[in-house]
Amino acid sequence: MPAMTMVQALNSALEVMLARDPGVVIFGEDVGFYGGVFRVTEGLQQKHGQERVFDTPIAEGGMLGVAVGMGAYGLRPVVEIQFADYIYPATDQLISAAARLRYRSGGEFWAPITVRAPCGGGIFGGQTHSQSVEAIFTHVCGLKTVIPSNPYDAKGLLISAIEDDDPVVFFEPKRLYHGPFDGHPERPAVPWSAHKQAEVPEGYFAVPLGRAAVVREGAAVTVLVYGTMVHVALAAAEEAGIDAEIVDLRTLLPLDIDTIVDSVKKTGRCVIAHEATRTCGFGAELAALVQEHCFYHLEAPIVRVTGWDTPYPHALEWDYFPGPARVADGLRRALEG
Amino acid sequence: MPAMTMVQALNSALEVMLARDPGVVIFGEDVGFYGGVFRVTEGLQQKHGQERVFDTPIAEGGMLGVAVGMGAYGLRPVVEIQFADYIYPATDQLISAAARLRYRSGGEFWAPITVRAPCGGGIFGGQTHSQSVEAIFTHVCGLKTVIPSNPYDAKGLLISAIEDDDPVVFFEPKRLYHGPFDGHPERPAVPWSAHKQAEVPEGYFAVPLGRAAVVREGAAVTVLVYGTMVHVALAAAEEAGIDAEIVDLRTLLPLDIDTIVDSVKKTGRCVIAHEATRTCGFGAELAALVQEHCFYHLEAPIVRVTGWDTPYPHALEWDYFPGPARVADGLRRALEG
Amino acid sequence: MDTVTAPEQPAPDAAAPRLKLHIPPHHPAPGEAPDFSYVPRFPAGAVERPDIGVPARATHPFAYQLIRVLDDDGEAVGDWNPHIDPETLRRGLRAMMLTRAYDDRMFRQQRQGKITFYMKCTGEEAIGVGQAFALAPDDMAFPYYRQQGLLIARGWPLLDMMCQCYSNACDRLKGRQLPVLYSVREASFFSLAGNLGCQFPHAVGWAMASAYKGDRRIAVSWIGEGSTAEPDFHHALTFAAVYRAPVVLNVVNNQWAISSHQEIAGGDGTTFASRAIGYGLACLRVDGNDFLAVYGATQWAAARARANHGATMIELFTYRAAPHSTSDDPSRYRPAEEAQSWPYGDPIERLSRHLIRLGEWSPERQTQLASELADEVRETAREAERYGTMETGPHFSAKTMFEDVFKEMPWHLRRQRQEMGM
Amino acid sequence: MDTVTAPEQPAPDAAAPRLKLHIPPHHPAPGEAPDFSYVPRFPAGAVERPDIGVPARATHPFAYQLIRVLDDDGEAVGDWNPHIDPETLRRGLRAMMLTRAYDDRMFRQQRQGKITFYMKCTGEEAIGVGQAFALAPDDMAFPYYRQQGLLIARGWPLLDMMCQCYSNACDRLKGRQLPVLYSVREASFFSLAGNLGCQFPHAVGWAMASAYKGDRRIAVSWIGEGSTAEPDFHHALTFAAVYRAPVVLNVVNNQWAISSHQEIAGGDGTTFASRAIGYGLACLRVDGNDFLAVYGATQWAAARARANHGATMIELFTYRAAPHSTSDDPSRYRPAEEAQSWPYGDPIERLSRHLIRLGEWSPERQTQLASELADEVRETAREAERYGTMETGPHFSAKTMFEDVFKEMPWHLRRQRQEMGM
Ligand SMILES: Cc1ncc(C[n+]2csc(CCOP(=O)(O)OP(=O)(O)O)c2C)c(N)n1
Ligand SMILES: Cc1ncc(C[n+]2csc(CCOP(=O)(O)OP(=O)(O)O)c2C)c(N)n1
Ligand SMILES: [Mg+2]
Ligand SMILES: [Mg+2]
Repeated sequence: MPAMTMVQALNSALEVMLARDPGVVIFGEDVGFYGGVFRVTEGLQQKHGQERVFDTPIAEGGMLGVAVGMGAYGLRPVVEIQFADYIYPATDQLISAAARLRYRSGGEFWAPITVRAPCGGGIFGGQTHSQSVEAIFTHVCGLKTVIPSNPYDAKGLLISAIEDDDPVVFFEPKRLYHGPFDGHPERPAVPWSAHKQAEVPEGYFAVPLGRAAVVREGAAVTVLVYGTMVHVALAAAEEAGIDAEIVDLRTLLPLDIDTIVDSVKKTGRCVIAHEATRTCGFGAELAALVQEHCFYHLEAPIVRVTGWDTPYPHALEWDYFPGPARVADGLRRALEG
Repeated sequence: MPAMTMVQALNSALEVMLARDPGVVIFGEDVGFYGGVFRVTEGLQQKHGQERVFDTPIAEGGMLGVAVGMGAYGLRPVVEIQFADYIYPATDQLISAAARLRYRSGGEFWAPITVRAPCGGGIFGGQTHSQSVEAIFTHVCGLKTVIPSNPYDAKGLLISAIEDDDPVVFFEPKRLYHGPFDGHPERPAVPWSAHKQAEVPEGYFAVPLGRAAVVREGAAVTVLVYGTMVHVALAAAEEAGIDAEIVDLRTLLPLDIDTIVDSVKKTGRCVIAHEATRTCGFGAELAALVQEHCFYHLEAPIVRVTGWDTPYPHALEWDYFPGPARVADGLRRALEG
Repeated sequence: MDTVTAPEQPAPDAAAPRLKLHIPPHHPAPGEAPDFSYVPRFPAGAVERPDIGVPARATHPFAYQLIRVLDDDGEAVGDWNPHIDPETLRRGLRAMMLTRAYDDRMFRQQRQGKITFYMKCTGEEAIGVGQAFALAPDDMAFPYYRQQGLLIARGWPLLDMMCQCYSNACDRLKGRQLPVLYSVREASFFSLAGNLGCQFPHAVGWAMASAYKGDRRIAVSWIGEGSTAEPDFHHALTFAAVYRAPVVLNVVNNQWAISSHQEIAGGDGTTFASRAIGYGLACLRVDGNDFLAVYGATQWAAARARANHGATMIELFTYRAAPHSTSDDPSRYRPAEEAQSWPYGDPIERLSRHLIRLGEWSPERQTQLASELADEVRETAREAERYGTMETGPHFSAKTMFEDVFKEMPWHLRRQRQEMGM
Repeated sequence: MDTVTAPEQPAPDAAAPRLKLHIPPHHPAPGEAPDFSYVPRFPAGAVERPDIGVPARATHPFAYQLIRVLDDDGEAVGDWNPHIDPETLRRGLRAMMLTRAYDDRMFRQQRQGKITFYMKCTGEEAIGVGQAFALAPDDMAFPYYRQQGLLIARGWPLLDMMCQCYSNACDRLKGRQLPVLYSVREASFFSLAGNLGCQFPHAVGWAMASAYKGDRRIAVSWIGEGSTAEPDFHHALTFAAVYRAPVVLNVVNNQWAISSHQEIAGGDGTTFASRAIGYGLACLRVDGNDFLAVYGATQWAAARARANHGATMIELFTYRAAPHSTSDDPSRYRPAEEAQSWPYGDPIERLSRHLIRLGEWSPERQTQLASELADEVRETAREAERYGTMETGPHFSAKTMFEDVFKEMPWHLRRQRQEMGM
């Protein structure tokens, strides 16, 4: 099996779906001739034609607006938002239209739309190219939210998202596009090729939505993470020499509660880590659920390690980013209790 | 002191601030000549002139956009969003501009804006006139979020919000506009006049942001609520005959953590109730904080009683609304543990 | 010269005028006399009808005129006369009258507490009905809440519409939606939203999809003049222009947005039809109370779209004779007599007068039909009430509340349903 | 007649053409020859200059023309010639050249890893500089990232701008913002945002406030042609029209939005200036590479706004000669020679030629000034680097990260700061 970067795996998923389903159309800013500022749609217009892969005006809300209409007709639009930070103009169409259409029409119409957006920091993008906004969408009934952490999942989950008949917001940790990132910017960048999850089948395959993956077994503490933080958590556990069980959520909504509960009941301790700001971040929901389901198994408070409740500062990126040291510290606090 | 309804108290706050500060301007859909669809701005244009209280085009994003510019000039805009359900078109300006301006300009510019919006259900408004969207905004660093539960607080908090030099999202539970509501739609509506918190000074006074109020003392369980749910929780405690301590949060961000922690440490049990959908609702953050701060005092899992994770259904409003029976049930679960 | 700045200008002359903020005045107020001096009296038959293939630019002068066919004597004049046979005209008249009768009845039902809310389109019936007649039945409609006439003119049963308003056991929307927010896929009528404007880009996207598939069906949407200030209006026009979408975009300018006059929406000194100009879209401006003009203009725009000449924006110039909704009280913000003094009359009276003039109709038949339709509606309402009213129920069972949030119900909704005891 | 539906129409003729989706083609591609056949050659001096008080409608024909003052021989011709003295012109030239030298240096600094990111305005210098010269220094500017010339022409020290780009210890924005996202209150230069378009309604709101206060300062904003598709463009125009805000709204049409040609933004068969028409706003369309035309048009629009005649939209027609940013690679999507073949030349060369023709300048002085400025910029950069570079630091201390989120730091931020160990 070929080794793919996350960019190549996403491109391959789009390629596969364009070939399988004539209803799939892909559009967004600079995704056509150019192939996207992160190259995820590279070559797709050349191969499948400009009617299927095309540039749009700079109007995220407009993209979602027309996507809802296309979905009502019977197409499967895949929309690229150039950066998750720029999804806000699309929130009204995403929430008021896409997420509510099936319900309000009594099931007559629905919105089989996938919204892709690069998220997270690590590239010195400053406060408007680094945001993690997943918690806004996980609060919205009618939306599914997915965040992959490696090429294999990225392709399999994106295929599932496109095939899903409900709207899916698909966030791509941009710091992982070209290699896994353990949260040590000072170390040389590692390519995906070395990584086992970079072996990705050329053809069609799906990773089902709603299923987490235990990426590291352990008995001492459960770590709930997704996206870039999966790699950071692995590094933190190694560096701290802590027998942590690390769960890659992959899909935030619908959430794989059983995998989470099984693990926490086993370890009795839980650390939640995400890059997004803390207050009302997805970690809040995870903490609430864990204590609801595992209260009598918990031996220590659930610890949240997150981005600070500030914008993502350009020059202070690594003071903001919840790196291995901070996660390891969280692990220790969870163990001490 | 005169008894005021919540609408009169809000109107009085606006009146007081228009008189005190020539920088205060009020605008929104139908707020001018007509006085607002809920009559909160009634008479203000007639008294203070159309340059200070005026109608806008139907463009929530535009209102916030011009408000940011006005704030940069030095005015204190007070914007009415006709229903909280229609705030989504304004999210980009609220989040990307208003909330981030002070930070990104190194403190050179800021956004002293108050955004008022009626929220919550109880008037058969269906899914687009009933939403409680506070958790989207409490996740955004740089925004403050306020939700009053009675006329006195409504006036005092709105005055504080307008005087605040940071953007404040001020949600008004529309079901409380004309009387307290204990969650029993089958009972005759009660006017505010009977209610002690309806005694509101005519003139200027402020209720500081960031301070909760213990509206009922008790030893058995702490109930964290805001807005309409304050009254529902009071009814539930009475009806279930449970010695609950009920905390009206009043301001969600900045949150009054000390009052919360003191109460939960005293009672050892906690119920959180809100009308908003559960997943990633503000209750998630409260649960996370409570277990972080009070883990060793908790004798039972923290219980969340909330709106269901569905749109607000028109005819099934009372099956959706987390009424006294559901809250009482939550109290019992918290006591049984 | 080693400086890069402009030389000091003289300080702005202290005598120079100070800036002044303009706020559109709210007038006439209740009690004052109606004032339609801002509405020019355009003659019928004055605007020429170009070929459907003309460049968009050729239609731009129409933005400042008004396409009218029925003159004050009820004569049909000019290029835009669609020359419809009398039988079709009578059907159109009947559909408009049925719409009005339906509105009157449901408005009263709300007053009687049988439904929670209602919105009439009184005075605007020629729009929904006339356009339904000019379009193909399977052209996809993305309306807003004031085009009930469209559904009626597509022959959709009043009974079904009423059950939605009653939120009863036969409500196809399962009690989930506010009354009047219909959704009827079989009638190519898209789910109505509470959020203003969002349907406009939906229509453009649907039209793009139809073109992508080499279909022959076009999309049509409606938006109120007040709602044109929303982003979705701008998005719809931009995308329609860039991709030459086969769509007809209607702006219903009924002068009011709840209590805000069209000036507040940016109608002062310009027209809503002219918003199309900057995007390079075709535009027409039409007397919305003139069944024949509405029909003719819609037919032109639909044919243009179907022939791959792209989108047309139509401003339908009319007047909201009804209160905004059952929650509204227009006596607080406008003169009571405004409706009667609207310069372009009432669409039903005008079509009726035209038919009478053609010798195809009579005042007697008019009165008789009106009472027939009132009876028909009353009967249908009685039948609908047998399936329940909002007040009495029965409604859909509470457990259906958790359905259709997603195609398959995820665990957390199943668990919440159990929590509710279902 | 007892039916309300239109009679069955004949099914759409099977021979009738199928719908077809139009996607604007991307051409010319890299390797192909530049093709500016879509750009008409407008002569200089052809557009008449009306009184600043004319009704907006009188300016609408300008949307389809191009205001030019400098002809191909460097002669200043026509009504729009602002007749600026040579000294001022030399200052303008110097400011444009300084802007270019600054851009070139900072672009290289990024390539050397001393800063993370940079954006040049090469070929567009006449806009920021020419407009700064035509405006009052305290007119409030709401620019986007390609108007660094404005800050330079307002005399703001390069040193301060560089420190922001280096995110060093003297960065007035404390290392928080991406390079070039300046904020300079003292220069009436509003905080730049990463989010496209959001500044446009800010300018309108500021202008409304200025008018509300009876001030004399106007607001001015800039937006890229690609960004006109965002809601904030529509909002700005709507509010500017309704409240007659004293604002100048500039659309910088530099033909490209990263890799998307202006057709994708909806420029095909229309102009961005014409977007103003539907709102009833005044509009001008100007050769953005012509310092005198930019100055003259801006002066007109500013005077109009100051005299309470309301807002003007100006389309500045230019070409983005630089890559979009240091992250961009134009060779992937456009012919390398496009910039040189832009029909309206280079703003610096054109103003220089004009001064030489006036006998107020010489090729020698031109070359000499260029190298002087390059030295000046290099020196300033050296000095700035003494306060640190992005690469080496020093930066603001980590604990400042928690400041300015709110005016007063709430407990949760204080606690997070402690958690970080500060
Ligand atoms: C996004 C949004 N903002 C505000 C409202 C509240 N609202 C409902 S109808 C209405 C007026 C609409 O006026 P117009 O578009 O002219 O349509 P008309 O009612 O006149 O037919 C308003 C402000 C809404 N439904 N959606
Ligand atoms: C809301 C938003 N969407 C997308 C982007 C990404 N982006 C940055 S610049 C740019 C192109 C802007 O083009 P234009 O408006 O023409 O300005 P120019 O760069 O040509 O001067 C895009 C798409 C953004 N910054 N903000
Ligand atoms: Mg209207
Ligand atoms: Mg551009």
